Amino acid sequence: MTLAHLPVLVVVVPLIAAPVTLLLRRPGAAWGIAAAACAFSFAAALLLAAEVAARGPVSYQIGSWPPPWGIEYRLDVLNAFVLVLVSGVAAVVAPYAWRSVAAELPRDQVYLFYTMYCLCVAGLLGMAATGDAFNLFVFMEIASLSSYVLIALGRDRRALLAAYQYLILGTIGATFYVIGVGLLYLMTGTLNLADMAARLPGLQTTRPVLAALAFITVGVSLKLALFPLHLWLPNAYTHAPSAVTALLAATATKVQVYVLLRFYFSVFGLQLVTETLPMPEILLALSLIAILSASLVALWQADLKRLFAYSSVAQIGYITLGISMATKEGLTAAVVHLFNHGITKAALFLLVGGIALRAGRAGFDRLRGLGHSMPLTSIGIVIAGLSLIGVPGTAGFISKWYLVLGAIETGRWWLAGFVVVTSLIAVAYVWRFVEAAYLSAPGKRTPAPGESPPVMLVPAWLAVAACVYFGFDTSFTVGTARRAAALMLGEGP
Amino acid sequence: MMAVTVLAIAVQRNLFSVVVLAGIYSFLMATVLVALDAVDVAMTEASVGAGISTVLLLGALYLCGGEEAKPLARPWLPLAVAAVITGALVYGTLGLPAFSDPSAPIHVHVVPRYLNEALRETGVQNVVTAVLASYRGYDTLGETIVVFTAGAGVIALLRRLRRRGNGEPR
Amino acid sequence: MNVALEAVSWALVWSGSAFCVIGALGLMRLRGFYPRTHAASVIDSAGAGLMLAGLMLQSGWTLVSAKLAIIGLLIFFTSPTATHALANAALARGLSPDPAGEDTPSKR
Amino acid sequence: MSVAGHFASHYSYWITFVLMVAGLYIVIARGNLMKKLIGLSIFQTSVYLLYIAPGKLIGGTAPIVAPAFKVYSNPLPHVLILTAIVVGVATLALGLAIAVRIREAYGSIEEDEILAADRDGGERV
Amino acid sequence: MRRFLVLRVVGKLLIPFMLLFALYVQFHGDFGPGGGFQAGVIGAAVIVFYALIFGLPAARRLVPDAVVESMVGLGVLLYAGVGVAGLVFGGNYLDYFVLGADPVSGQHRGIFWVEAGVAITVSGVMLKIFYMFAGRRRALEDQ
Amino acid sequence: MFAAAALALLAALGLALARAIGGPTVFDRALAANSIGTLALLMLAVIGFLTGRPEFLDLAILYGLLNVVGTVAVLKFFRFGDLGDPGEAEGGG
Repeated sequence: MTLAHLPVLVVVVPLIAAPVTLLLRRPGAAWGIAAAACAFSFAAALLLAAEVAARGPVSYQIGSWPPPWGIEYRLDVLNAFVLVLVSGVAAVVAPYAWRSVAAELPRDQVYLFYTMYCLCVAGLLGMAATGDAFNLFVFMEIASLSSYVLIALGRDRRALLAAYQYLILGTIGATFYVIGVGLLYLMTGTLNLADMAARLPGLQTTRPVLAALAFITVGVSLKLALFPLHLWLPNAYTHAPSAVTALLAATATKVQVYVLLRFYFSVFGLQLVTETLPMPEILLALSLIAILSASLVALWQADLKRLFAYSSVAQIGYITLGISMATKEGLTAAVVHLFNHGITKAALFLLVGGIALRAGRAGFDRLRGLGHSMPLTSIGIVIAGLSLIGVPGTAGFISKWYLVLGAIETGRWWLAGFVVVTSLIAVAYVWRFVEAAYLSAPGKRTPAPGESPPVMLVPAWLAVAACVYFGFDTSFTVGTARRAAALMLGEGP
Repeated sequence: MMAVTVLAIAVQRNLFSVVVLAGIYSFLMATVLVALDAVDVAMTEASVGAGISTVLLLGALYLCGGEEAKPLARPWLPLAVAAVITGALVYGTLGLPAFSDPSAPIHVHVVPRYLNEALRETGVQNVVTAVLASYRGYDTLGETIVVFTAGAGVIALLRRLRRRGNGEPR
Repeated sequence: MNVALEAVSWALVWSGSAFCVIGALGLMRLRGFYPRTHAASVIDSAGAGLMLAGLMLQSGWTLVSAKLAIIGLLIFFTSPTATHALANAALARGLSPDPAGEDTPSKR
Repeated sequence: MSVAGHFASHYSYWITFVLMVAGLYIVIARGNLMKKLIGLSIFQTSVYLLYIAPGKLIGGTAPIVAPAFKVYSNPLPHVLILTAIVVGVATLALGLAIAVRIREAYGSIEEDEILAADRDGGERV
Repeated sequence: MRRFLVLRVVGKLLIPFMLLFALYVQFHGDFGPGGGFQAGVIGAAVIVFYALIFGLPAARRLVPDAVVESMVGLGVLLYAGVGVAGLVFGGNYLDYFVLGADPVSGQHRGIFWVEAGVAITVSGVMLKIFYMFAGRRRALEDQ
Repeated sequence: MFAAAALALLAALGLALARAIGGPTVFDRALAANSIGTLALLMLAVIGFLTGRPEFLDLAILYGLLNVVGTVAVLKFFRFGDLGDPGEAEGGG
């Protein structure tokens, strides 16, 4: 019985966990429930991914109403992959949050933190799993509202401002998305994504559809922090509690990328996106600017969290770069990078959170000589940083590799060169950490020797290990991504 | 009926006593919605906009102080952004089916089943309720969760904290 | 429905709406806050009352009528209360009842 | 179709735009955090019209099934917009809560003052 | 608010009526406009009205914070629980067909409970938010 | 017919709205808001009859109720500033 209902249980279990945590009002119990729910979701997502891989897309009719009338959960290779990423990161971050949150939040707020955490995870999972455009909006709002709160819970008063800005921009983004969906609905009369896709041919060059494409692109881009619309992200990531930063950086923007992919390739169709409008060119240009400018800005940041936040903007640029190629290699690169960057950033922010716990915050002045006082944390950051750069043997290398392949395949050698060169900027900013941590004498603000508590270190190192593991064993990531790319390009599963 | 909306827009251009005007705006919007046959929506809009939002805004206004916003320094950028968006929308909607066109896709595709079968399938006369609670019940679950999120969020943000003092920066 | 009843009902609805317009005009034209409260009460009592009565005659002896009656009672009770409270608050906030002092919007 | 005819048949959309642009303008242009939120809710309100107006059929009636009526307006947009309204009020409430906290932390809800306060604050403790 | 004697009297008259109306909206949602959300908002508005007239502390005595806070969670649980019940009885999630003897009565039952859940959560949340906003200055002064 | 009544109400609404926008003091606005609530309520009733579905009077009742709540909230705000203030209430209220 349970197996057949897994698609919905993945989402509903964290959803139900949220009010339970609120009702219990005990930090410990709340943590336990949240962690258990996330772990359950992760297991369910893995099972689902296996099932989808073996048997093709799974459809689940909520309320037993057939799809165009009711809401359908529709899982194919792509969403199952995203589900695994989101729930996996959530399951890793949840145990980590135990100490981190206890240190950063007042005690009577802690259980609410877990309520929000569950809601955020459930919202993101719901976005990934659903096959209905409006349902996607609802879950988008669940995820965003809870993430506003999570960000605002940060210790610094700037966290409030960051959350406020995010709220304004995020709501505008969501509203744009709704406008886009509304236009689509007016043209097709349906909200089911698959049904929409089936009814769009013939309407493809009508103006509402084009406008819908534009609105959805802008709306989702706001949320995924594509270059000119990324302004909320660095502040939000910097000032949010560490566990939140790790969760959001690793999952929230990635799910939005998924939404973009879903609309571009499953609903609008390749032809409309690439041929009628100059979408690839726009995306390409924006991605290049994003990568270059954000990487350069990252170089000058005084705070490690902020540095990695800007690096996130740049890395999202790589993902959209892959999308803009709209070829099999490019899309494979995008999907793989989505996953790899997710785990890499999770690892980085988890480790930085450890530093923040010990040192108060992660400014570079407190990192001096950290290699000696917190050796495990430092080495972890270095490894994950290597993955960020894309050094062979790490997960990051794989995605960069496919990106370069894609560039060469489309005959754009300069693009391949660009990817390599910008990776060098990544080397520079990771080097800043290495320099501070290993080559400088401990300053007076460096924390006393001592690692962060194991309950934080172990999850972080799990993520680091994943970075390395997926750098060698690519059968899961690349295999799934290739199939997802094939699916998106309409070559069958 | 639509003239009311136009007037409502005029309201919105004026930004004094915004809260009271926002309440009026909600009433008018709800009336327009009734004219458009969206009774349930109008009810919700009225109760939310005129009732709850007003009270909330007033409460927040009290906490924030009601001073006026300063006049704008550079209104051109926002205007430009707004103009671009209007352009996109105008462009997009010119191709939409005309108002009240019974052959528009939204009237022929999914909806007939709701209208024709809802009573038989769910035993509920109000089709909006039937769709809301049953056909698209999951959306409504999501909606409830959104409300819940807001509630829990406000609790989390505004709870008096013993350890942190009066919300001072550390 | 017989013609006489119909006619009465129409007359009521029409005069009600006329009162509404008059009240609104007064709301617009009168100078000073306190005079305006009178105009508003024209809308609330005469306009609404007559109109609802007319509609009640239209609908006959049904649930609709009952609802209209409820609305009527509601307005009957609440709007003077609200106006009273409003005037009270205005007075308390130092708004002078003297029409001459009106055009100095000291408090907003 | 003539321009005038087109204008008439898409009247509801035009109103939507005006509301939308006004709302968006308030959000972007105003520095006061509360006003931004109100602008935001107007912006969202405009979307309601975008959805609901096309659902109306002239001669139709509200989608409550009764034997006396044959033509009903489209109920699906109503459902969607109900959800959207709820989302809107939830966002408003949260935004206000954050604004209140900002006010307590910064002593102001004017955006430029807040930014200035942060800039002057320089190094955080 | 001694000066608003009129308001108090009218308020006393009005509040029971408003509560009744909230219940009417809740249960009449199948036939006319209305439903859980609207009923919840009205229900919250009643208490808000009470608080406006008689003061927040009085309202808090009437509906204590703890009750409100548990309402917030319980409503969602009720809704989600209906969904789980669908699972337990062998249907899909939120499947009301299996809840009753025949599909239509199952639907009826499902919709009823779902709307109840919505109403509980909504009124709880709205009330809680109001308490939070209105009571904040007082709480600040108390510290 | 009803349409004429509706038009009259519309005109009244417009006038009241002008007062609400222009009104020099906040009390003027609140007053206008109250009137607009009443007018909108009547409008609803008339529209209900116009479309032949007078069941929607529920909505009008709702307007009436909310109108009071809204107005009282505004008043309380301007009278005391604090929505939760018990004012000069004595026990036994």
